Amino acid sequence: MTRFTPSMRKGVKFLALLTAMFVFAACAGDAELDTRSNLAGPEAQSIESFMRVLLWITYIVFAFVLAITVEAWRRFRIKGDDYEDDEFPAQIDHSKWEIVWTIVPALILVGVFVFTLGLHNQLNSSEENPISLVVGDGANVEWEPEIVVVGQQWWWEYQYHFGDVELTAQRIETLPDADITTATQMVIPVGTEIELEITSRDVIHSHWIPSLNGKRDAVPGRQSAPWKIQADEPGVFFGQCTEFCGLSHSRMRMQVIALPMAEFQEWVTAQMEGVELSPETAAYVADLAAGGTTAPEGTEQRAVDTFRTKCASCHVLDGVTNGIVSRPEEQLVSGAAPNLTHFGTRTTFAGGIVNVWDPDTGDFNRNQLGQWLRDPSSIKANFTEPVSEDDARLRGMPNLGLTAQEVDDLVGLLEMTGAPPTVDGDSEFLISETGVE
Amino acid sequence: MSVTESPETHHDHDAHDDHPSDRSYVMIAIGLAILTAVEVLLFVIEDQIADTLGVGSVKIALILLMIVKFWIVGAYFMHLKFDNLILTKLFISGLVLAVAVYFIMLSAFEFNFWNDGLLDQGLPGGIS
Amino acid sequence: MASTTVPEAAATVTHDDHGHEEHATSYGMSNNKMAMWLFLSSDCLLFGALISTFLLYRTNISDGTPFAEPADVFDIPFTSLSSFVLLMSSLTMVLALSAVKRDDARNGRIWLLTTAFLGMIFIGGQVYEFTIFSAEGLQYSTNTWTSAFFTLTGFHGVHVSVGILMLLGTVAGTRESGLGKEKSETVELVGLYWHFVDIVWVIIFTVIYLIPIG
Amino acid sequence: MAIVERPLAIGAGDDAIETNDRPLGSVTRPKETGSWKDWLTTVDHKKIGIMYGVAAMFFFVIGGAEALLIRIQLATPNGTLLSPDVYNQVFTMHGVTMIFLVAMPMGAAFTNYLLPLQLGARDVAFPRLNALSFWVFLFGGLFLNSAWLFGGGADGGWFNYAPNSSVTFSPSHGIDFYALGLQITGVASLVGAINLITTALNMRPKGMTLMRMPIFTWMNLVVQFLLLFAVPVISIALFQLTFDRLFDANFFNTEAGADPLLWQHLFWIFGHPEVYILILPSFGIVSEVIPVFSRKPIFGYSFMVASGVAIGFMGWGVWAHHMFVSGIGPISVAAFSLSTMFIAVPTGVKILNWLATIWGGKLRFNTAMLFAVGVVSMFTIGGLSGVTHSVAPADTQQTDTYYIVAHFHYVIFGGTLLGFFSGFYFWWPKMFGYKLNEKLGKTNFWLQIVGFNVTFGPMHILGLQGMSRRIDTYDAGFGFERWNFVATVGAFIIALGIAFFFVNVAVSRNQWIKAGRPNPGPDPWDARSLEWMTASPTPVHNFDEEIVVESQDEFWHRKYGYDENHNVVRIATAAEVAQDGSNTNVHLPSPSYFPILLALSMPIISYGLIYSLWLCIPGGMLMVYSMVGWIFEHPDDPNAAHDHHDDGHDGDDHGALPDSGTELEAGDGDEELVAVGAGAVGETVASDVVETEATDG
Ligand code: HEA
Ligand code: HEA
Ligand code: CUA
Ligand SMILES: [Cu+2]
Repeated sequence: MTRFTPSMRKGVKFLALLTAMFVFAACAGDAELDTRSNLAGPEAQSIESFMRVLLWITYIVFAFVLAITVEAWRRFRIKGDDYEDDEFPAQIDHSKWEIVWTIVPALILVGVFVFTLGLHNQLNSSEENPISLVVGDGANVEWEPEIVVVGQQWWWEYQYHFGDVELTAQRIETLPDADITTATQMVIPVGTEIELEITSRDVIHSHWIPSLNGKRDAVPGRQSAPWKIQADEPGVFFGQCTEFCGLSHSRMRMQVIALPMAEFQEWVTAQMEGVELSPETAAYVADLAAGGTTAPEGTEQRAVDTFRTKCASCHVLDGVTNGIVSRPEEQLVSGAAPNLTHFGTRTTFAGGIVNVWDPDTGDFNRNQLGQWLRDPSSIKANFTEPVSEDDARLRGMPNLGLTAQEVDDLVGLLEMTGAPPTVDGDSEFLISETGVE
Repeated sequence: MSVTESPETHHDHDAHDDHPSDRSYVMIAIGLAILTAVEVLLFVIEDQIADTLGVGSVKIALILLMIVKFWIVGAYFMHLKFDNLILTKLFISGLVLAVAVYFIMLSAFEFNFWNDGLLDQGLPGGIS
Repeated sequence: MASTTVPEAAATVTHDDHGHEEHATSYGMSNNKMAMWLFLSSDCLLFGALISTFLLYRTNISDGTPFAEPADVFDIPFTSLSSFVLLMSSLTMVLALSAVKRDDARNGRIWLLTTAFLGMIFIGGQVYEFTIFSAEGLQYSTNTWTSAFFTLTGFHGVHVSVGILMLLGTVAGTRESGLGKEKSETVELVGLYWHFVDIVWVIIFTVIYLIPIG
Repeated sequence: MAIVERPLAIGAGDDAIETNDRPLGSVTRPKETGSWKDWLTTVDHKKIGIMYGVAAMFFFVIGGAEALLIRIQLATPNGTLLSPDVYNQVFTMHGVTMIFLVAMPMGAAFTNYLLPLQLGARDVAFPRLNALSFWVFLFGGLFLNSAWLFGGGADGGWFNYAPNSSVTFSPSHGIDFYALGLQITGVASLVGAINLITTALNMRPKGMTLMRMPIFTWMNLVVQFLLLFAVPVISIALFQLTFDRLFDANFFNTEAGADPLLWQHLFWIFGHPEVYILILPSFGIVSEVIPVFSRKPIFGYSFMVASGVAIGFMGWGVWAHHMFVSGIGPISVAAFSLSTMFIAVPTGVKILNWLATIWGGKLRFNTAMLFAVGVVSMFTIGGLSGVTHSVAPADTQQTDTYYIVAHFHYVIFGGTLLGFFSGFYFWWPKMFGYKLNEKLGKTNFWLQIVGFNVTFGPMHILGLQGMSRRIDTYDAGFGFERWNFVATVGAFIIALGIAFFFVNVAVSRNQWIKAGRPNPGPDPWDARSLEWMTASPTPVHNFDEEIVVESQDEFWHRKYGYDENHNVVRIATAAEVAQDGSNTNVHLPSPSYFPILLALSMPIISYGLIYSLWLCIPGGMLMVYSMVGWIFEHPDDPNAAHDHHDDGHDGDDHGALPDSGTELEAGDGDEELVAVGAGAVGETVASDVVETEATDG
């Protein structure tokens, strides 16, 4: 035995261990983003079943290569450092073998490719499956489920257009106002194939809900080639932006909430309305919208006033910002800020990293929301500086220098904007934990 | 570059005497000038031809003329025709690679070589 | 013809005690020449990228300009003329080489200078075209079309200018040592570069200027 | 006609050569090699190769330190070592440094040193251009890294997708440094490619046909072709980026209707050939090491060559596999998926041919061999995960996760870097005159390979668990903690392993000096190719006399023959066959100051472009000065040790040779070429100025 043999042994054992590690890799997690377990969509499931085959092919090929190496080491290594002059192994005749190992891998790959094509077609085809919804004032529409997904630094916007809009032919800037606009959270009906029109307002992002399907980039100036998702069971599915998009790329998350049809209908109905304010405040808003200058009375009106003066230049809150045209494009590079009308119906905010509702208590998460309003960068990295000397636009939510009172008022106002969606009355089930800290 | 080439093979060693004379260079240049004139002419009467034969024919003609000019300059002025074949191979490999790669790239943009570029047809993003 | 007369089977690195090296290589041509061709073939990918970028953006001209399509912008007769000038400079270039190979330094110089002069006319034409364009509102940063167009033609212009410098440099650099036929390889290499720049223009002229869109 | 002072002919002047009975080794005799200036002006391909290696190692430590920062940050959830902004710079600079300033130049180091030797040539075709390549690379790399001192490195990721790379989204100068720095190193690669292709094609000695060239040389010839054609593509992309950022062009300005995918296509048209640029030198090394330590010729030489060429060729048709989810159409996706998959076939041929070489051999598992065999299995893991990416639908789940990070570290670290380490241990005696210590070497190997698997193995799992790449933190809730911690531990094991390499170099050198500098002999491993047929360390002039090659593995065939039963028998010892390096009458190319000066002008101009165009003036003047000086400097110092014509030139045998203009031996010819070569270089850098002046005005 030469002196390095023990370490060789160790190495071999180690490599065997390594192989085992890969084989059992799949068992490792039950994490929300796992691409291989807890899959709820047919696309993700087909990918996973193919992946399983692929991984087995790779295990076998690697095992083969490793086995030959180890066996060669076992059989043919020599002791000592120098050769005897007569030790000259002959070369094996090669042409025959070379043909074998050109053709065999090629055949394996042909097989792989055939299945790849099948799966590829499955992922890239779409079927017509209009569902009928009651929208607005009791009007019934046939909705071909299609959602516009817009990425921007560093949050996702989802637009639902129930009317007759040709989504694919327009840039995001020229699309008409959506019927429903949400941020960070896409709500879909269970068991229905949803077509996604994915694009971006600034840089490239990538939309990815691993439990439902693979990802698709959101490219500014482009509408993605069609992509789709489908959830076969109700639930909350996590996602993460996966194309590097700058400072807070890691904090750009999203969720898909799949609801049974009835609940989805309820959600749609609720989303089509503005926020419910007390009649006095509503009147106060109407007065302001008409150009009045009444001073606010009470917390709610004070909050409305604050929102209209401090927030409304970027954010929309239907029922509060009436009469104000928000112009985020003048202040933000991305040209968009989340629509806050139904903030309360969401499970997360700040790009999907903070819970709106405390997962333990089910209460409105006043602390972190307050913290966010006081100093957004303390929760999510932002550029706090304007773009340049001659371009004053910002990226991300600025620190507005709100007073403690204003923050409290605003938190109260946002709490009024709704309760999280429920499945069979069980909202807790839909409040999944997320977020830093 | 061919694998079989041995260093000792020097192809066209005796071909040197076939180098064109100054006179033939001038003739070649005149030919090139004529081809250029034809190109411009094609451009001028493009509309007429397009009406009868379609725009595609103008394009094909122009591209063919371009290739011919390219080839003439390369073969005669740049001596490829008379030099060692390896030079032609080296140059052609770059040329062909460039054409192939960029052709594929533009195709992936759904760039339509026979019609417009894509950007005026609405949003990019599609099937190819 | 000396430049390529290389004995068969001569090898590169003979260092016999008394020997003068064989000036011969595996392919019987000078390293310089092969290197030049390699450079040119690599340049194909350089210009290819620029041309494809232009093709990609070629209809995108209306943004920020009064033009609907490129055909409205170009002055074909003018450009044809400068293309013609550049093409003819290739002729003068081969004539220069041929003169140098005949050991006719005087004519060699004249043709080299003529070539440089024709190149300068071409560059002058390009500068003129750029001025006109920018006066008409087609600035470098106006839209994607202008960026792509100016960059492509600008790169070509830089190539031509470098060629002109090389031509003038050859003439200047041989004032003392003479432009004998032993310099023919230098002239040949400069010529290769020059012709390449010319054929790139052949492509640009057709693809960018002449081929109709639609 | 020199208008500039002729550089000192240190080490290559009459005295230096003729008073030494043993010509200089490359670095081993500092007393005799003269001063450090020698290194600044050298045009010797061996010194240049060594400098490439040292520089690459230097950048490797920087890139490795950045990797360790990444790993510390990610060791636990919500890491706070680096702010998001700094993290983005760190991983970007880690990627850029490792790819462009470590893996590529390390390949260049081996190629520079070995390619002429393996051919039996005296130097590369254009020694001064060779020096230029190195200095341009070095200054480019330093320039790129100097961004840290000027407000932070690039922060767009190594592939730096538009439009995130525009001024709006990355207002610091980091990306300007990225664009100009890579432009500069690109010049180095392009010049090097032209030089080395010419060398390999045109400078082969008698009998060295293409199909007798060693596989290492072959693979690097392919690499140089890949560089030749890939560099211009990224050059244009970088120019477009630079013009966008500095001069308001609109190539990637989506508001003006630009298509961001243009950058992706151009980047990956370069980028994929690039990954084969990274791996093929290592494949070449493995193909040299394995036969020597198996005591068998390589299995299927011609198939190995052909598969290398095939990989290089196919590498051009697969780039869009990096864009499967970018929204290119489904037909493109399917086509690129297909082409990508089939690259596994020629690569598999290589792997299996290596295994077949080992099989039935007499295997000596010393460190070089261990690393080489390590490549075979570790690269296979990476290659196989590559095949799972090539299945486009599956890739939609994998892309931009740690599964990809695992893939490319397996191929790059497990393929490229392990290969380089194999090469270090193998060629060290040839380069420096002493062997590296085997015991330390084996420790080095095992730490490295264990650490490597502990680091990157878990990343497969993390990726499939859904961990995105390029994230500066992750939450505790996602289940990423355990494997991230393991990976971090692994990274430190790698660092320890690499530290052992440095220790090994120091220790072995000391032992060797203490032992009175015994010479390992020309052929310490009983090797096969021509570089072993001359003294160790390689004499300045490489070979005493021209080698006439009669077969593949020429050196081996001079040592061994066959008896009547077709058994191998030794017919000569290495010492008998090898040249002792004692020839003092060899013509050497003369050193020159101009390569380093010309190279120096490039970062100056680049700083000028970023900070103040005024700085471009001295930069440009330096460039012009050194180009002019270069052209008028006689490539051969007349004082250098060589006889020209005057003693015993037997012209008759050789036919009428022209006096000049066709002097083709090394060191002779780059005069005219540089008029163009340097012109092209100048063009690349200067044209941004000229360009915008022409167009802006
Ligand atoms: C040294 C560099 C190197 C090498 C050699 C390779 C080799 C390969 N790579 Fe890799 N790759 C990278 C470096 C490299 N790659 C890098 C740096 C990235 C990421 C860039 C970034 O995003 O930052 C990347 C990313 C990358 C992607 C994009 C992933 C994504 O972003 O979504 C893909 C997709 O197809 C891919 C595929 C392949 C394939 C198929 C090979 C093949 O060449 C592998 C072939 C080898 C084998 C298959 C093993 C041996 C074969 C056998 C033993 C025969 C039997 C085999 C079978 C029958 C299967 N690579
Ligand atoms: C040649 C290529 C190469 C090499 C060798 C490496 C080596 C390593 N890489 Fe790297 N890596 C890339 C190329 C490479 N990488 C690329 C291209 C990216 C993508 C970037 C992007 O997304 O844009 C990347 C990204 C990348 C990431 C993902 C970052 C992210 O997406 O957020 C990680 C994470 O762990 C990582 C880790 C490592 C580690 C631990 C090593 C280790 O192997 C390093 C080991 C080396 C050392 C440790 C140095 C040894 C030094 C000493 C022993 C001296 C001691 C000195 C000090 C400690 C100061 N790399
Ligand atoms: Cu958005 Cu990453
Ligand atoms: Cu690739």
